[in-house]
Amino acid sequence: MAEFIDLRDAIARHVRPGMAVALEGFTHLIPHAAGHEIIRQGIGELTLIRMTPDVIYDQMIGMGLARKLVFSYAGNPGVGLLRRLRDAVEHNWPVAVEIEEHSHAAMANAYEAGAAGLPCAVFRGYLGAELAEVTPTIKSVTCPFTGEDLAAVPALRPDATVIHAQRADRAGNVLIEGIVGVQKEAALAARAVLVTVEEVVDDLEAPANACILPHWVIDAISVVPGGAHPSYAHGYYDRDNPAYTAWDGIAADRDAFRAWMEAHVLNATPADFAARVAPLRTRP
Amino acid sequence: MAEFIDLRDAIARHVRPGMAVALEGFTHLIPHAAGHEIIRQGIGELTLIRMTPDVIYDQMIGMGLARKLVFSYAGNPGVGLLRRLRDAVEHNWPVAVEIEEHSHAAMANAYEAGAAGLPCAVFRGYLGAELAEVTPTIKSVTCPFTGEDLAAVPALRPDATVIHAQRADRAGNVLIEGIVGVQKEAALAARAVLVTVEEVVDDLEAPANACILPHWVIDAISVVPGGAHPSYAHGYYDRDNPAYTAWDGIAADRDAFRAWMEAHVLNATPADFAARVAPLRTRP
Amino acid sequence: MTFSPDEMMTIAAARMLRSEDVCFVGIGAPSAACNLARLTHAPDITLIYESGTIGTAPDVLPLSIGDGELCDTALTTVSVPEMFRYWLQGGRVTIGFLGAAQLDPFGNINTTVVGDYAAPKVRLPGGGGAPEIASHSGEVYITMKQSKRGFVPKIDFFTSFGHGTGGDHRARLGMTTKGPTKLITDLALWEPDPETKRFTVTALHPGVTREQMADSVAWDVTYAADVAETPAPTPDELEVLRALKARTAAAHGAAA
Amino acid sequence: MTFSPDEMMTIAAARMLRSEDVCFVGIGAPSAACNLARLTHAPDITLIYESGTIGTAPDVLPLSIGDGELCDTALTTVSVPEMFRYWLQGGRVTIGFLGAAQLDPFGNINTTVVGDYAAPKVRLPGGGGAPEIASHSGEVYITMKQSKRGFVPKIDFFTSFGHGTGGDHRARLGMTTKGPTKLITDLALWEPDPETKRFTVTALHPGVTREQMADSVAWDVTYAADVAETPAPTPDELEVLRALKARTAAAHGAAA
Repeated sequence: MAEFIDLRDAIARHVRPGMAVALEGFTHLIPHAAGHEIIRQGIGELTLIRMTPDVIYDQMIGMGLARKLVFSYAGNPGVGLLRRLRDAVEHNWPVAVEIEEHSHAAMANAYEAGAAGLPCAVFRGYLGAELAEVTPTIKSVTCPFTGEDLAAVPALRPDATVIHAQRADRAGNVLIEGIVGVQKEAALAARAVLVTVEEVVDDLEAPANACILPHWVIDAISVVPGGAHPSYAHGYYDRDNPAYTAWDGIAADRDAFRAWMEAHVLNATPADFAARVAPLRTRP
Repeated sequence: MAEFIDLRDAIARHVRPGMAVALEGFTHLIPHAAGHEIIRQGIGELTLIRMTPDVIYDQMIGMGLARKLVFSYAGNPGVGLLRRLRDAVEHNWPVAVEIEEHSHAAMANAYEAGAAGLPCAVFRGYLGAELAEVTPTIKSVTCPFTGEDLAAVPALRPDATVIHAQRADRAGNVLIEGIVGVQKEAALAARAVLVTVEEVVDDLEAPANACILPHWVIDAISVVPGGAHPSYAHGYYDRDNPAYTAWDGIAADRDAFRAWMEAHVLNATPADFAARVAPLRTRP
Repeated sequence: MTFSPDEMMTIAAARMLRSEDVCFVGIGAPSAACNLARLTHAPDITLIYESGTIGTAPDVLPLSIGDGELCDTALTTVSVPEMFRYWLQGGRVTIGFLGAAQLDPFGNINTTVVGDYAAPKVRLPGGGGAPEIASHSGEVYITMKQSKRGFVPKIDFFTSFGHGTGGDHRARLGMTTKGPTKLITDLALWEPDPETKRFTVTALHPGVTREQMADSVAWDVTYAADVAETPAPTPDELEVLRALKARTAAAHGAAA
Repeated sequence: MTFSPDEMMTIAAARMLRSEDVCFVGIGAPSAACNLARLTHAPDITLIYESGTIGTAPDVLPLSIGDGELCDTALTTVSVPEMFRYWLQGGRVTIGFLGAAQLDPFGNINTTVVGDYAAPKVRLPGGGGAPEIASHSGEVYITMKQSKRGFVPKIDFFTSFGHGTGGDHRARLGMTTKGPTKLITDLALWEPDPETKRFTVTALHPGVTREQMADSVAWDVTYAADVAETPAPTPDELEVLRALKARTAAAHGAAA
């Protein structure tokens, strides 16, 4: 049952050291505010799951919170590589990070299987792809009708999934609109579901077939306007492209990175996000 | 590429004797007009696929067009049994019908696998259910990670799928709203896709995440207002509940059935559907 | 207030449900009970129909599992594949509410055929969602009227699995869900014996005799140590149920 | 009109596309080419981005594969699992348009690591959608700038499979799709040899010499029997491309 609590309490209650955690959002609706809260609380030894570990995971990895990363594409979208992730993988700084790497198709299917309560996902994939040789969780099953070998990967079942969404109603039902990514699947696959939202409304005003998470699959909802920044919330504010570009320079240097995190994360609060998106708002 | 043609030509061009055909629609948006056109053209020896063969398949089976039926629930919704189907199965009248019976979960997964280009669907199902013993296409695969036996059924790949939808735009993109059932999957699983629509509009006025079939997955679109009657088209007209109830009496008797079919199908046209839904319209 | 056995059945079934439940609703008797619960003591219950409608709150009883009003009043409507994958198989349904054509004392259900599968005497509609509702729902409630034709020692076909031959049969097939835990009829309330899993009468509806029970069930009726009397319908329960039925009849016209 | 090699590459790549194509668009060079095609000779082309946007028509080039404008201008936006299952794996994509960090002469692509996978010299982003784009799209077009670092005889990691070691290697792995059929660079057009499947130059861009080719590719460059000259960009092509780039720069501010 969805409980409306502030972000600090939501993270403290549901995200623990050593957990497997998915912060999802496919370019759109990335839960940056929740990621920052995890960083502030120093919750470490995490297995971080995410199709596209971008700036938010670069920050968490750079702060040494990740023991393992499960992913399919690690880049700063539209900019280039992730420099903190590279430093961890190439030089074990600040700590070594174990890698479990998949393709997008595999990760999407694995979340889907998790949501569907299955132990594994079956799909046609990895044909001739070398990941199948370096990732031990890629196996195969044989179609009992055609004899075709199909790829199989274990279902993803995060201990906690954290997402950002446009809005909740007062009962705690949550609406996601636009590029919905893999958030519904990641949420339904998880043992605990935390959602940050732009606002709480009386009526979701959702079309009949909208992507909605009912309140009874959600554990905690925290209202954090701007909580996706520098990602965006469709219908609320635009993507902060300069912030993504600037990250490349910040993350290039260990000291610059630490200083930036000190100023903008460790000594900041969820309430700061609203000001960050103020100039990007598309609706008041 | 979607071609706008009249229903007679659409059926003549894409539905041939001996084909495996799915007319889908889950209570809502059942393509009755298209089914009637198949009956008028006397296209027989069909393998009829449908999760819920109700009145429309009772009519096609009663007219002797079906060689085989693939299904998961055969009933007149809200009324009871299907008397023409029973007569075919119990007394081979007018012809014997072979049966391949599944559960809803299996059929839904099998369409999904067809849409996804897979040879089979894998799910957790049929536990302790006797269908697994009488339906030869129910097999199993073993999860390579947990060792669990999971059910497997062949993907459904109809030669043609026929659906009814609310509207198309002028490029031939089709919108389905409300109870969307399994139509998107049934369409994407098929070799040919035929759609009847209530109307053609300049702009679909669809929300961002609407259920839309792009014009390039559709073969033929025919405009048939009221084409779902006695089923309904959400936003256009209501379900004709008395017609469903009346069907029980009509189908109870072979002669009454033939006479009704003569009057309302064989000597009727797609244009007659508009008048049938006139009193049920919820928007003009 | 007087009441019919049918009304008692619906009201007794409704009382089993709680606001916290996520209920996968079969059409007919289950649908009336679930909506009555929602309109009385369980206003926040989540009702799911296999047509994809989640959190629906119809003002009148639907005639089919896919009536337009189910969608109009739902929180959201998903595709049928999603319904069966994420919501039922995903383990999110607390109560699967089923009816039956034939029922055996272990809660196994037949809605497929009377007679032999290959050459049936009566071809029934088939299982639909029931095989997986029975295995994936947290618990299964069954509601149907008692009759010797329906309550049989041995069903003709295992459409959906209850407790099989009893005991730990479900667990031996790998099922982790509870299976049938309540059977609500027009005459009584039944629950599986904790050991054998055979249905046992735990309460008789007001005025029902053991003789009536024996005459309406084709298996040997066993009784719990303490057999209660089902509390009679309250005026409020009856009033809400009758208003619901009246609205339904008015809405569906000749069909209701 | 003068033009840069980059402009020639984008325009040459755009010319490969038709209005009938359903194109799965990689970000960067492929995205520019696909949108240029849409804005010039292929107005009805269907562009799909892996974020779930189908039939998108952005006015400016997206910075990421999930920019809001892709959704705003799309026919519809589906979930990422659906995108990979129904649309890519379902075989509905005619052209998968990819870039690469390392490319070998058989169209095999590496975007995973430079060096050893377990202890990489440079950790690249990884495959993302590419492994399945490469196997499930009807054909694969590749576009990237020539360089000795990028065009290598042997890639460090097989992120996505092109023609493997050549010949019928794809078919032997069970793939029924064509694999890489076009390679469009800043200097030339390449196509796989019909037999060996090794990339062969079929056209040089205006003014490009064979010496330049040898200096910019770390494998032995082979030429088709008839090597054409790529027609220079038309004023219209250049104008549309430059306007698109200008709109993009204005929209993305400091980021563009």
